[in-house]
Amino acid sequence: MTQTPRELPLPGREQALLLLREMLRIRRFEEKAAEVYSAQKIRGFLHLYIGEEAVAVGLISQLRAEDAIISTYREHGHALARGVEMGAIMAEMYGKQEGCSRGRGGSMHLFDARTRFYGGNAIVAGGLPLAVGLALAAKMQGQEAVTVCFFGEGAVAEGEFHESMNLAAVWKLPVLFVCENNLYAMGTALDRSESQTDLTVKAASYNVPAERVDGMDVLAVADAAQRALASIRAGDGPVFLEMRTYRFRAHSMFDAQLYRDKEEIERWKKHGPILRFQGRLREAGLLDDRDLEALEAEISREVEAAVAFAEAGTFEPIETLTKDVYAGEER
Amino acid sequence: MTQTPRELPLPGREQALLLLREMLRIRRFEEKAAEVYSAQKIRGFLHLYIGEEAVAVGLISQLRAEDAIISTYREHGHALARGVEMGAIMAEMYGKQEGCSRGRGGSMHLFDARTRFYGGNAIVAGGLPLAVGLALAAKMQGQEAVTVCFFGEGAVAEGEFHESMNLAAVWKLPVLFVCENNLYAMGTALDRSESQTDLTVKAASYNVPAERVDGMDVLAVADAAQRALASIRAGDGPVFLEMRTYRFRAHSMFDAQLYRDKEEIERWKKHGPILRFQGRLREAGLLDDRDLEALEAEISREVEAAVAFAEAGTFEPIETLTKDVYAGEER
Amino acid sequence: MTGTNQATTATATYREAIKEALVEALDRDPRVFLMGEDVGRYGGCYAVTKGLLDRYGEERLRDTPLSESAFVGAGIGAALGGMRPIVEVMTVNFSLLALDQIMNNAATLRHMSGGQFEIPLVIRMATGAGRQLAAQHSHSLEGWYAHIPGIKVLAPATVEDARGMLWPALLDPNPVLIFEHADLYNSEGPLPADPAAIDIVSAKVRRPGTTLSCFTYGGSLRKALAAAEALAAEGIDMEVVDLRSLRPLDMPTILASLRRTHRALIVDEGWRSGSLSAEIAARLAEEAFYELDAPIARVCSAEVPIPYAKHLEEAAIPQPESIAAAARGLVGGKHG
Amino acid sequence: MTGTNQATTATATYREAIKEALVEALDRDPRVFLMGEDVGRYGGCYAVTKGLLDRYGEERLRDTPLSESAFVGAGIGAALGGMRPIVEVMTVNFSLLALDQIMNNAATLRHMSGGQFEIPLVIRMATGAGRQLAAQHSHSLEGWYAHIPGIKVLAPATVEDARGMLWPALLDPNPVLIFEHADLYNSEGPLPADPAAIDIVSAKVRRPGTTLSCFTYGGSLRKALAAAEALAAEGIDMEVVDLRSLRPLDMPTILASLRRTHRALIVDEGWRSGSLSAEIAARLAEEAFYELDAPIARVCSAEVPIPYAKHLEEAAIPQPESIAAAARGLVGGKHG
Ligand SMILES: Cc1ncc(C[n+]2csc(CCOP(=O)(O)OP(=O)(O)O)c2C)c(N)n1
Ligand SMILES: Cc1ncc(C[n+]2csc(CCOP(=O)(O)OP(=O)(O)O)c2C)c(N)n1
Ligand SMILES: [Mg+2]
Ligand SMILES: [Mg+2]
Repeated sequence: MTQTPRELPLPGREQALLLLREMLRIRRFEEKAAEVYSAQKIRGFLHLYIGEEAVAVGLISQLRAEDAIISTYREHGHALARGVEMGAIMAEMYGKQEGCSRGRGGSMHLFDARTRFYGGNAIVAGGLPLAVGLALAAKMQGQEAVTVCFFGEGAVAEGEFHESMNLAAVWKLPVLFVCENNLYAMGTALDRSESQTDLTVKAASYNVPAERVDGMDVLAVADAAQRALASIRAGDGPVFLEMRTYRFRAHSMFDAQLYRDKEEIERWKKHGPILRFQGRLREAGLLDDRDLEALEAEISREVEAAVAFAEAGTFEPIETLTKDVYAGEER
Repeated sequence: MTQTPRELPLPGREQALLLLREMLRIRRFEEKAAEVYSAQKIRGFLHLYIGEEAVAVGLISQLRAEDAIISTYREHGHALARGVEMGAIMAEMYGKQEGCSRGRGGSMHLFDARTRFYGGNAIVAGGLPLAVGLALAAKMQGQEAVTVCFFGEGAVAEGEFHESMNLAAVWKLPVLFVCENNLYAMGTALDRSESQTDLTVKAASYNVPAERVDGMDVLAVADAAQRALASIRAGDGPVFLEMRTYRFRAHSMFDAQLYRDKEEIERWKKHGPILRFQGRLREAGLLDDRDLEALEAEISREVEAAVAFAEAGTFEPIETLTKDVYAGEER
Repeated sequence: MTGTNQATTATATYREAIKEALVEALDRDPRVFLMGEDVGRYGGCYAVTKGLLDRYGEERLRDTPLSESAFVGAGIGAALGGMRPIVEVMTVNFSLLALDQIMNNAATLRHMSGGQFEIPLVIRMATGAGRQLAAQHSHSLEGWYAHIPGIKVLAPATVEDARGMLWPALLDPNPVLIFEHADLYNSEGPLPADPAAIDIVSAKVRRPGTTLSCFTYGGSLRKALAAAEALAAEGIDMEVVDLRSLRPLDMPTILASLRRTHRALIVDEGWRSGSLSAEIAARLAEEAFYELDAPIARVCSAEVPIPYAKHLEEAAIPQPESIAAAARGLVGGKHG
Repeated sequence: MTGTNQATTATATYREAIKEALVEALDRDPRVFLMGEDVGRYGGCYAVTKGLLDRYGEERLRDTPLSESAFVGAGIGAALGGMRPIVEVMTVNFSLLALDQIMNNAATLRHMSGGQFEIPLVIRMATGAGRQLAAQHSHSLEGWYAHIPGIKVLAPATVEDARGMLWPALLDPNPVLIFEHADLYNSEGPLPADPAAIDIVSAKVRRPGTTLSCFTYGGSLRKALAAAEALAAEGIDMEVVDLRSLRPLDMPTILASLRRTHRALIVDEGWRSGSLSAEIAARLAEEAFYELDAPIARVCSAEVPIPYAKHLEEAAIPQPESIAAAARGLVGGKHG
């Protein structure tokens, strides 16, 4: 929370409400996911994005249809903001074949070819080389598409991060590296895993332009994203954005949170991205109680519909278990 | 060759001749190795260090017996400077059981427990994590030993380099990272493999103190090593030294050198570490033709003796092929 | 669960057993230390090491950055340097990032140097499916690791083995990989008050039988035993042999069992093709061909990245039912 | 050797054959490109790609930094993005650095996403011993890779296969790994002027025989054929089957051969335990048990990091003599 937030001018009402709406969709969706997880409808790991919504929403609001996304196991927010169907996401976590990965991937492995959402990777930093390759393909095919790659600050310690940054930079590829620095990798605080905690210095060591952004401010994120994307689309090679953010919830559903105190969490919550943005909109007279109620009601309907869709979904027959291990075979 | 060489004061005659002698030992040894390679007495890969002798000699002249060394497949120079027996090295390359690795390792895998020479690693950057571990062991056991890790500039692109630098820095371990920047990794020039060619910037991204050193000047190397080692021994954590150097020979014996022109090689040869140091010694009146002749004669005898030792060596019986796959078993 | 005074319990969980073993090792030898991701403050991703940081401090309970290759390699280096490191890799899938260090260094340095060095290193990792963690967290690669000469591979299947294998593994001068099946951490079993050292080279007959031999290990042992119970009711008396050490294999015990039953069923959670089950089958077909009264049978994982959905995950890996079915197929009309 | 007009030669080296195949692929499909360490300016570490940079330029012949994980992963990503990448990894030992990408991504993405993506990627690498490059450059891990569902594994053993397998591998919508035995690059063999496409699923009988079947592949094929010649003089008529595809295995061809000879010898340069030979033995013992007239025999590499010294290296890997000896042991008093 060291950034002194520049207060960026608000966009028009429609765009502002859109941003708010997207953040709220993520928040409410995940609250519901936690709820059904407790009811054991969802199993496996569930990593919530709550608190970090401004990053996904601000960033993805600036993308075009032809752009591609690579994400991590904490990707509900990215998937929703990108337009992956909420019902398909919920069904996925229910393990139903109507899920966006046919129920085979679960929470950590959402995929959606239609929106160029390439997952959902549960190997920390494992998605970065893929992003470099997607960008290489775009460049070689003369497309303007940018590949956006989300990863946590914990990933910066992995060799794959470094190899990928360098490769993208050497080949001047259209990759936007978005580091979601929420200060912890599971229970490990950044200063216990990195000798240099200023992550923009890492980017500099690859001559990759870098910026630190207040990831709790959706407008700041959108603004930085817009500039970064413009530079990438102009052919100037990759950009690195460090998003300072915070997860309000545990790492996953199995985390006793011994490594941080409640106070710290409460402090961050006061600057929560939704709270803060709502406040500004209210101040500016762009949002009132009735707007909010309407929004919440609409989202609540979408979330309920998603749950209903998931509940009504069916299980893939066991007979097709090995289908699609290989393309072009039933096996 | 961008450094403007500070001319450091010469050491006393004895020390100066010692440094010269060690560089010449490496040079003559390797010339002989190339010769017997052509005669097919040595097989496999043979990577010559010729041109880079000042790095090994200057650096290792500053080490103590308790310090440890990790090197690469281009390690004859390091092994010789460290005091691994010349005969045992030659015998190793002959594949004889009198070799320093019983003939099992060959040129790329020289080992010598007595001098704490931990090899000889043929995976680019593969030795760096080992160096971190050796240093960790020393630190945990309260020893003052430093682990010196040699690697080429090509290794900087590997993830293992980054993970190792960070780990050593986070834990403030006594590792001296010595990057032998000879400008090429096989046929790939540095600026084609790194988006940031100033390698000290990489070290800075780990908060590791770094220095660029004229690796063609044995005194500059020794001086930088001495300061770095003092800092490490004082408990201040790892140091990174970039040694600017050049290999005069091909990458290995199979290299057509399509990637660089003869002129460049000749230009560097003019500043060769031995030539240059000899010149200074002569100027200072510390060396004359007779001294040099005596030195060459002595080294020539050592090299011949090494060859004779290797020739006279014996082959490990095939029956013990699997001995030492596991400790404590004959299998 | 806060300390070591579990030694008096008559039963314990697999998790507790490993923790006790860690405590024993850390107490007995000052050269022992544990490093890995989130073993300290977080308490271990499977809560195995909870509380140990307070007890042993940051020097001996080292949280590492997310750098599998570097910290596994550092374990090798520390072992070379005279320590007795225990390195924890959270999940076998992540260990692929460290395979260069494991195969190119840990497994080769001793031989390649002509026997100059010892690498008394233990690497622990969770393996296997059953928790709906999907394809990047659920594979069973212990049998695959057992292909590599220069390392040893253990797979404790019981609470007692989880408790007793660590110390002898640390005494072993070679790199030893210990695979803990993730689905076992919560399992309970008897643990003697004064646990005996477990020998880490022998397989063990967990259930004697006469009709056929089932060779298995790790997470599949319980399933094989369950299948044996079901089969017993049908008059099929299945011997269940727990391999325990996957490299080296205890061939005398395996062959002795086959000589009693003349029928072999191998159960292995690895993907069928090229799994450890294949090696056992090959050795039987080489070394005990004339003892075999029937084709060898295998129950392995389907050749598929383990899926998330529960029914698919269950279908992908060995189950008591599929084991029993294979046993029935193997004995054919023979029994009863 | 400067270009592509090799198509008229009646014989070629394995190296030339691969180069021609690369040229064909690069010429036929603009989506094809090659990337790897030193494939461009240096001309390839085994001189396979010499001259191709001039012809295709830096866009399609990409020298990469030393970053195996990133450039293999980038190959996967580029395939996802619509290209047809050929990624070269210098030596199989180095590919361990990229195993995370190969197993956790290339092999899983399609299935895990419910079939949404194709990964038409080819990864080529040199494998095997015989050049005195010692333990970190000489292993044979192709059979080990064949354990992984989601990838295909090819091992061209002849000049013709080296020439003919690349294009069908590129047409395959799955990741295909091609292992080139380093000791074969200089070998010569016939190459038809207009090389036919090689089907990449079938094993091939390279030498028909009646006494026993030898199943082998890659660098061991020549040795098996040499052994067969020596054995023929003794009246032992060994059939030699070249597996060619290690995953999937062509079981019909393998079983048909066994049904003719009733004796199986498997030759595999991988370390014996858990090598591909084990899987073949296991399948024979499962699927063709009653066809076997004798125990299965294997000739594999010794379980040792491959040593540098020539005599030790030779002793560590299969040789015509050890193959012939195993064949003799297998037929016992049967023949002649
Ligand atoms: C290679 C690898 N190592 C370890 C893990 C286990 N793990 C899952 S998430 C996580 C923390 C990652 O932290 P960060 O990158 O900061 O992302 P965040 O969870 O904070 O969003 C760890 C260690 C993993 N999934 N992959
Ligand atoms: C991981 C790995 N990748 C590739 C190689 C093949 N290789 C051997 S040496 C070398 C070049 C290394 O260059 P550099 O690090 O600069 O050291 P130099 O040879 O110049 O001393 C390469 C690519 C290898 N040995 N290991
Ligand atoms: Mg984080
Ligand atoms: Mg170099």
